[in-house]
Amino acid sequence: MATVTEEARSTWHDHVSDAEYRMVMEFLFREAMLLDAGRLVEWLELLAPQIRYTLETPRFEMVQATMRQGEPSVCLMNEDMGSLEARVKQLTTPSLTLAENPRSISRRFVTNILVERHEGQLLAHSNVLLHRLRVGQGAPHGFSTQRTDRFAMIDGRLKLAQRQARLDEPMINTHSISAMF
Amino acid sequence: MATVTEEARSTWHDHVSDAEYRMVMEFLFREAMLLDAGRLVEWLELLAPQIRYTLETPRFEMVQATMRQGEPSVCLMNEDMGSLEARVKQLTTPSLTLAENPRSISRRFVTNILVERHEGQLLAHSNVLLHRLRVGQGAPHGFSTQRTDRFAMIDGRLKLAQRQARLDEPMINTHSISAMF
Amino acid sequence: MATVTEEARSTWHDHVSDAEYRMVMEFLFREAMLLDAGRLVEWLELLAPQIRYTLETPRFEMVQATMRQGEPSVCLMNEDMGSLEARVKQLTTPSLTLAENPRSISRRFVTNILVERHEGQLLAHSNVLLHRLRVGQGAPHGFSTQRTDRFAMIDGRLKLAQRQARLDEPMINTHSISAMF
Amino acid sequence: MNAMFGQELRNDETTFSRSIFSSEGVHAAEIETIFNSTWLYVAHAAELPDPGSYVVRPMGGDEAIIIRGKDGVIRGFLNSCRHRGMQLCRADAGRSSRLVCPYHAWTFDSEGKLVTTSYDQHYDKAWFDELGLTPVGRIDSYKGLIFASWNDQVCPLDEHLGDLRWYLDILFARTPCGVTPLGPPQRWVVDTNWKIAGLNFLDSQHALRTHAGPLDAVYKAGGPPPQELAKLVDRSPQITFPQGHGIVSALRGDAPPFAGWDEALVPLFEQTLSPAQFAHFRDCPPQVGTIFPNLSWAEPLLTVSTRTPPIHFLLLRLWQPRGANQIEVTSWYFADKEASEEWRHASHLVAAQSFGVGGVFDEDDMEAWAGISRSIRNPISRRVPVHFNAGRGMAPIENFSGPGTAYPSLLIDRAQLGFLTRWRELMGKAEEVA
Amino acid sequence: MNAMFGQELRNDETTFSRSIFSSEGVHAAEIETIFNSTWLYVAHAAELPDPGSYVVRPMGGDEAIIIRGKDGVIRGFLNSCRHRGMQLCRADAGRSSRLVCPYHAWTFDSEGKLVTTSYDQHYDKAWFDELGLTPVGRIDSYKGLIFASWNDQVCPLDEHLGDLRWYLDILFARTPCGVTPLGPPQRWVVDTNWKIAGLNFLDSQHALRTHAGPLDAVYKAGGPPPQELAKLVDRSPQITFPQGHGIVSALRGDAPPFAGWDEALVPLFEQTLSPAQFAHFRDCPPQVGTIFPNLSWAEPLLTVSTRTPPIHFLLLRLWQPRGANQIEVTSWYFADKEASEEWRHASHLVAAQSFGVGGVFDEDDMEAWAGISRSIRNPISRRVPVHFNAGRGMAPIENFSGPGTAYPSLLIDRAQLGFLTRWRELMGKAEEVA
Amino acid sequence: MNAMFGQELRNDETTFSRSIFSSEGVHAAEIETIFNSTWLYVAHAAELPDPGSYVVRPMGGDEAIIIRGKDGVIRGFLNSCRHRGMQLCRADAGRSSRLVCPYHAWTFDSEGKLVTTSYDQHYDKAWFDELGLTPVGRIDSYKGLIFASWNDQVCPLDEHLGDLRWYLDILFARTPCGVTPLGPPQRWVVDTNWKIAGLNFLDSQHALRTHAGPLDAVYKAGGPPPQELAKLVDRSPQITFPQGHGIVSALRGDAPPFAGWDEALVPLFEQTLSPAQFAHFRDCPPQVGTIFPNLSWAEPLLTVSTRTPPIHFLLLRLWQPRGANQIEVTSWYFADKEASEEWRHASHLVAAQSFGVGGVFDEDDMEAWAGISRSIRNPISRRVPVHFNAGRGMAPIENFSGPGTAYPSLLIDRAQLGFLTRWRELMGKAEEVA
Ligand code: FES
Ligand code: FES
Ligand code: FES
Ligand SMILES: [Fe+3]
Ligand SMILES: [Fe+3]
Ligand SMILES: [Fe+3]
Repeated sequence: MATVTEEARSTWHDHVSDAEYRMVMEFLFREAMLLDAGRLVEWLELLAPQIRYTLETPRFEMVQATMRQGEPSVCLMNEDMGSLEARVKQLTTPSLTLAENPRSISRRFVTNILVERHEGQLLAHSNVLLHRLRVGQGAPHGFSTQRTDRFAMIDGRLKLAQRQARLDEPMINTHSISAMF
Repeated sequence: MATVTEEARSTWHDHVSDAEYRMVMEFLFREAMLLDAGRLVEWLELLAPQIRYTLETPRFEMVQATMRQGEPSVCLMNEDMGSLEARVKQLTTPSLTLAENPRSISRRFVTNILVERHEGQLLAHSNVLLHRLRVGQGAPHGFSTQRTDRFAMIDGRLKLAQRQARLDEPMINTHSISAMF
Repeated sequence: MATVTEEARSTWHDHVSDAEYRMVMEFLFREAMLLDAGRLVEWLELLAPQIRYTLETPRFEMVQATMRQGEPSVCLMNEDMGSLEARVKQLTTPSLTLAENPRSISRRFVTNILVERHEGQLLAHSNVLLHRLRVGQGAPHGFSTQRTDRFAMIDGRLKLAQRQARLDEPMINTHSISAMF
Repeated sequence: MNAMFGQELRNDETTFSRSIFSSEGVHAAEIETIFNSTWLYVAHAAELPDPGSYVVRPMGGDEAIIIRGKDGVIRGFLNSCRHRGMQLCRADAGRSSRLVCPYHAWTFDSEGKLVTTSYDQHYDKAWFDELGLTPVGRIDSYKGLIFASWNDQVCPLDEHLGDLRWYLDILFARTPCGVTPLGPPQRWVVDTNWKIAGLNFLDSQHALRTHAGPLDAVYKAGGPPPQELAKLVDRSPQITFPQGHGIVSALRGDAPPFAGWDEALVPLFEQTLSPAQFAHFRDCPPQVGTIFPNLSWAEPLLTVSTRTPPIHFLLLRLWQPRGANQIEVTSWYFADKEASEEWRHASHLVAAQSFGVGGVFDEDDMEAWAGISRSIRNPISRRVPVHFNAGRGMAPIENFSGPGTAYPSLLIDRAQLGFLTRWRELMGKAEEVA
Repeated sequence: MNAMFGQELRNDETTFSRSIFSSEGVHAAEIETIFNSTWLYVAHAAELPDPGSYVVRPMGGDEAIIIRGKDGVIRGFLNSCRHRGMQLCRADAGRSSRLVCPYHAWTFDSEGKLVTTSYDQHYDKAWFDELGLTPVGRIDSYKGLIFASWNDQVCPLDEHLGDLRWYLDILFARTPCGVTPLGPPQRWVVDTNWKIAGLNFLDSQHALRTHAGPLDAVYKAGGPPPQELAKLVDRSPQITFPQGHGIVSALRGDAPPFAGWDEALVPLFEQTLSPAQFAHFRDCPPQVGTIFPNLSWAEPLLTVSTRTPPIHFLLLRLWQPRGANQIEVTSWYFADKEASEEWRHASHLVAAQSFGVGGVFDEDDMEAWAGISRSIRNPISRRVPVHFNAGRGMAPIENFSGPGTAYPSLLIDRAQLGFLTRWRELMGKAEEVA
Repeated sequence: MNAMFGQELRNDETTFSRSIFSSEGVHAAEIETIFNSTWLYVAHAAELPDPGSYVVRPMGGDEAIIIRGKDGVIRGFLNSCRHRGMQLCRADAGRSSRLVCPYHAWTFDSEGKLVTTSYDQHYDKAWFDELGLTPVGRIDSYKGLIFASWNDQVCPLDEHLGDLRWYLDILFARTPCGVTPLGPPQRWVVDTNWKIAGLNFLDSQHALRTHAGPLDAVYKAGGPPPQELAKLVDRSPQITFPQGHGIVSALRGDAPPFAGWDEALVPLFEQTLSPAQFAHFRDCPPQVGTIFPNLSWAEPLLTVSTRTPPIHFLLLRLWQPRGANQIEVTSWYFADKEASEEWRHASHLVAAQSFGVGGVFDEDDMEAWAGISRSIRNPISRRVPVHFNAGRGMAPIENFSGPGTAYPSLLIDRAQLGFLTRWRELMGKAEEVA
């Protein structure tokens, strides 16, 4: 978000063509479709080998001064390709997962997609509301998240090179995440 | 979703022009506006005469093998133009409906719109979060749904010819649906 | 919504170019980003000096006749630039706000953006789901809202001249709003 | 009966306290006295086709696994591991030759026997026999309908169903192969008391008013005009049974015999049912009813679209309490196995359109039930009694064509009273013990 | 008073147990002893303009329909059908000559009489008189403010309001036509105890601190500087009444007489009020107050924008309990019927901007109330008492210009103590009965 | 012990009633008898670096502010204003020289003394000494771990920790500077009983089954093959302490000494610990454990990615009850202050990937705990006992290399039994009082 400067804002859509916007938008929607359907092996193919995937959440902190400080954050996930592959193996192998067998019912509502170019790479901001119903839970859990994604073109295809996701939930009201945002 | 093949994905936006994408997107947003406003008679005009409208929900089933099976599904609605007209008459006539008089307050959040061409017809995938507050309920119910729509051009206007909606809720946590997705 | 006539609908995207649509969409997404981040002073800069900002909510009313009447509405907020500046000052000064210190965690999911031209001005309809977690509350509150915005071009930049927001919640299930939609 | 129930129940034989429909105290007593003591419907045999097929079903406040063993026998077990109590099956249904607990992998066979603890070296072999799955008290079935009870002293199932069986044959065993469910059940939640739902399936007064819209569509599609229907309803019989069960019977009126049925089935009906049952089915079928305590059925002749002629469908409903003011509904559609694929499909369409969580009939019923539950629990409101006095003093039909005690109108409250009288009887026993 | 309440209440005359603000047991007793026994505000007469106009309003733990009959008389009924208890009116308001139950269509006229059961052939005519809607115990009004009670033995309304009426005239009946609501009320939910809200409207200590931001804006728009305001508050009178009501009066200070009013109203005030009332209104108006048990008002002189001069608005608030730790707020804005359209509009704007679910004052108050309720219910926390000891021992003003017992500062706790002392008195009576 | 607990607890020394894990009545007694009576972990000293640094932490059913005073001393106070009970600090952490109540601005210094009421003119000066913040009963620390108790008669902390301290040194004070938290804690909610969580950290049976997936990844990344691991686990010692604490010790097996550690730390370990502690740490470290009542730790050697070699990380967990069937988890990662930045980062990565709300180990554990709690509370299910009988009769290891009573396998239930025996002892005392 730091890259969304005042300057960038006024000239935003000069930098990113309609075709590029649509390419990123469709990437994110197709990605959500794969994640919702539990097609995680296919999802891995959307990632660049150097993928860095982080999830954090803020913490409530009282401010005494007149200016607001940034909220300190708590690390929830910090993944590379190796750990994501291990997660995918666990989640897609019924005998290896208790949390996801029966598989949870998931729906990702992806909104507020803003695309910009930063140091030659496409960068996208988006919000995701993940509606996740786990077996045995009386009601679904709504994970509200904000993401900043950095993309790379590899062999002519768009790949996700970095995702910084922020969960809006200092006290997470469900017993585990067991999902990707 | 079965039509979203690996091939289709890479060439997706060659098939569907920006104008077509926007036409479908605006159709879905205007449709949502009519449904939210209870303008159901006008909504019927958006449908092709051969409309087939289905709603189903999955069921949790334990998987013992290493491969996931598709989730079996439960039929909730299966409608044609005749039954939809009957529903609209009931829902829009105050003296004939108890469930919808006073009318529920509805808001459809339509997201993740992906459009493709399939056998010459436009096909759209979308997610809808229907936030529905019924009188007497302390809190709104959030219906999380995924839809696959098939369109037809009739007399130069886009019409909905088929909707397959899936509700993400094996145990539906409200006493009736009384709404269209 | 009254301006969305049958005629307007069929010719909708003749009136508003893709560039205009994208400009409005990005305005709304950037606006949401500022509001979510608590950057309210910057948000004020997006408003035209003549800004009229209203928030209302409907009330359940039984209808006996065969035709539905419009739902009567309850005024919740009715603001001009002066009162919005006062609100921003209160909300951004830690020593002056109890409701927003610690600052609530907010995420606005902006969807269903429809843009039209009305009397020469751009008009946008959109839905916003504001997911707001206040300190001390066990669960976030979801504010479901529908907005109709009128824009003005001032010095070559798009500004918000009027916002009519409608909250879908006759009995508001949280102790105060302390937010902008 | 203790003082509290006395006040609630004894005002008058047709007057009841609202608290019996809303008090958590009354409900806790019901769990012991009714749900943990009598027979509860759990599944249809066709849901368990193979050895190892199982479904997980509510039984009172608990969950049971209903499973077909390797030996083909259907058994029921508490859905809770004997080690530390883990919920053994976390899904609605499945198929497995062994039930393996996901926590420490204690493994039970399909007859409930503990096969291994995974660490048998640390357990005394003598304990194994004691640590099998906890079985239900009794399990039995009638024409494919499987019932179970937590109470091993419960009366035989045949005694519990009694003369109702004559009508159950007409519904569930009228062809050589019987009925089969059309897919897995719908499940949903209603904020109401379980008795309000069961009583509603014995209540015809509301039907003409609450369902005026859909009944008008049925009329337009070729059904009876509303005025005629009202008259027919006022002279159709309702039937009550000492076990608390009740039936809403529907005189055929001017409709041709077996209208709305797959014609090919009619000879099968005649061949399978007794002549008296066949005649009754033809002229005055058991259209709607409730099996005490919490199972209801309906088999109406309906349509939703004015362009589609009315058709029959068979619906079965379980009203599972979650406390005094909420129920979990499980709702199955059935069809005769011999019905043609097209007829079955057409029946299923109208079934889902009219009765179910998305049905145009149910949506208004359930709004009413929830409205009652919202109102009657309040401190002033619960002091006011409720009334089941329509037709008080009306005499039963003499020499009725079927078993049970029949009354000559559907617009009175006798079947509902029969249900509540049985409830009062059982809750009274609770009092003598307490 | 039973042992439990004794421990909670009897520590000291200005010290109270936290449990009286958080225990569900205490709250259940309050419903009986206070909410089902005394007068409760239900509506303003202007909300019911026509025969058949009705509103549905909370009354303790129940809902009442307040309806103007064909005869023009306003009545109150339990919102629950006499047949099976269906919630009769499911909307907030409406207009109808008959109330038809949506379940089986029992039909009541606007005087509550049962007109038809829809199936009268099956009901004894003699029952009809007994089966009308359940009326409230008493209903009465004062200057357009309608109060009702479930208790038919309640004291007369005039006695309940007592000397407070002198001030209510100043607020609600100071012009020939009186006040009228500006649209339907706002409604929202706060997780707090109803007494915390009512007491807050008698508490001025918090105002200077919690509302420092908005008060600074008022100052910038031409209001008093914060230091001056603090001094004015410390010498303005608070008034208490034996029925538990209380008033925060505000000395005008340096402001010109009737600043922030539509000038055209002032002659009407003078003509309508008594000279003493008029003088009081001019110099020391009853700015904020609470009518026991759960109604509060405010009529401050405020602005939110620094560019808009301060203006008056009149706010009325109902604090309806939903258990010990939650309230449902109903909040109306009023204006004198004779006020100009522009003044009324300007008043309404500032009203919504400052006091209401979206108001810059309320948003901080309600965060405090919720914070108290989160904290005081906990097992260690509830052992610690709360204090209402500011100004203990201070003597009342002699020869005060209005009725009631007045104390010479707003920064003390005497009006709050008066409210709690009345509460203690009533809860004590409960004990004698029990 | 009262009749209810007797029935639940006295079946057999290794058999317990399910109700002790699910009954709200039992839990209410636990709050008094355990949580308001014994020592509770509240913070690590490194979380409070400066004068005025504070954190807000749960203590039983209440919240405490743990604050470092101007004098450097760490104190604990009830998080509730002494005036009207407002929640004083509404955030998780902060730093302030004074605590100002947001409602009426009563101001307390960092030692808890009331400094001003903002309106001191209306308060008796004599009251000030009595109206400071409510302090905890006792607060003390061991090697940076701060514990507090609401009970001012609680035994000394050293007595509560007892011989466990020998192992705590190995975990939290094995280098000159000790450990420091890696950022603020994760916090989340699990629908289970607090004892189920604490017991799980003494349970190794489940680990080999529930975590088969991640353990396979560890193997592929260079860890022990599953078969070897199972054997190692079956001969590794578990340790129990009379205060209810327990340890899961892990024999190193074939791994080189101090594999998965920052090598530069090893000499510091040797220099800081006693020779016996150092040898124990090297050969059989206290890998997992629970400190009675509700604190657990783990310091495993793990990896998630098959491409990254296993590494150590140190985890500390608080299981804070919210009633009988829900807990709030607070979870910190720690590292030795002297560890290199890179090692610390690598350790943190694997820590979050494996143990935490997003961890591949925890996600399956917590599903099991929630599954138990869903099942054991039901009316039939709660009649069935749970078993802790693995290894019943097995004798302790003689001459074990560290303090405490050690048993020669991790696949038995003795440490879990030790925890529950202590629980039974304390709840028994409650009974004698009652
Ligand atoms: S709980 Fe089932 S094996 Fe331990
Ligand atoms: S409940 Fe009102 S008419 Fe039956
Ligand atoms: S409640 Fe803290 S100052 Fe009044
Ligand atoms: Fe019905
Ligand atoms: Fe205030
Ligand atoms: Fe584990």
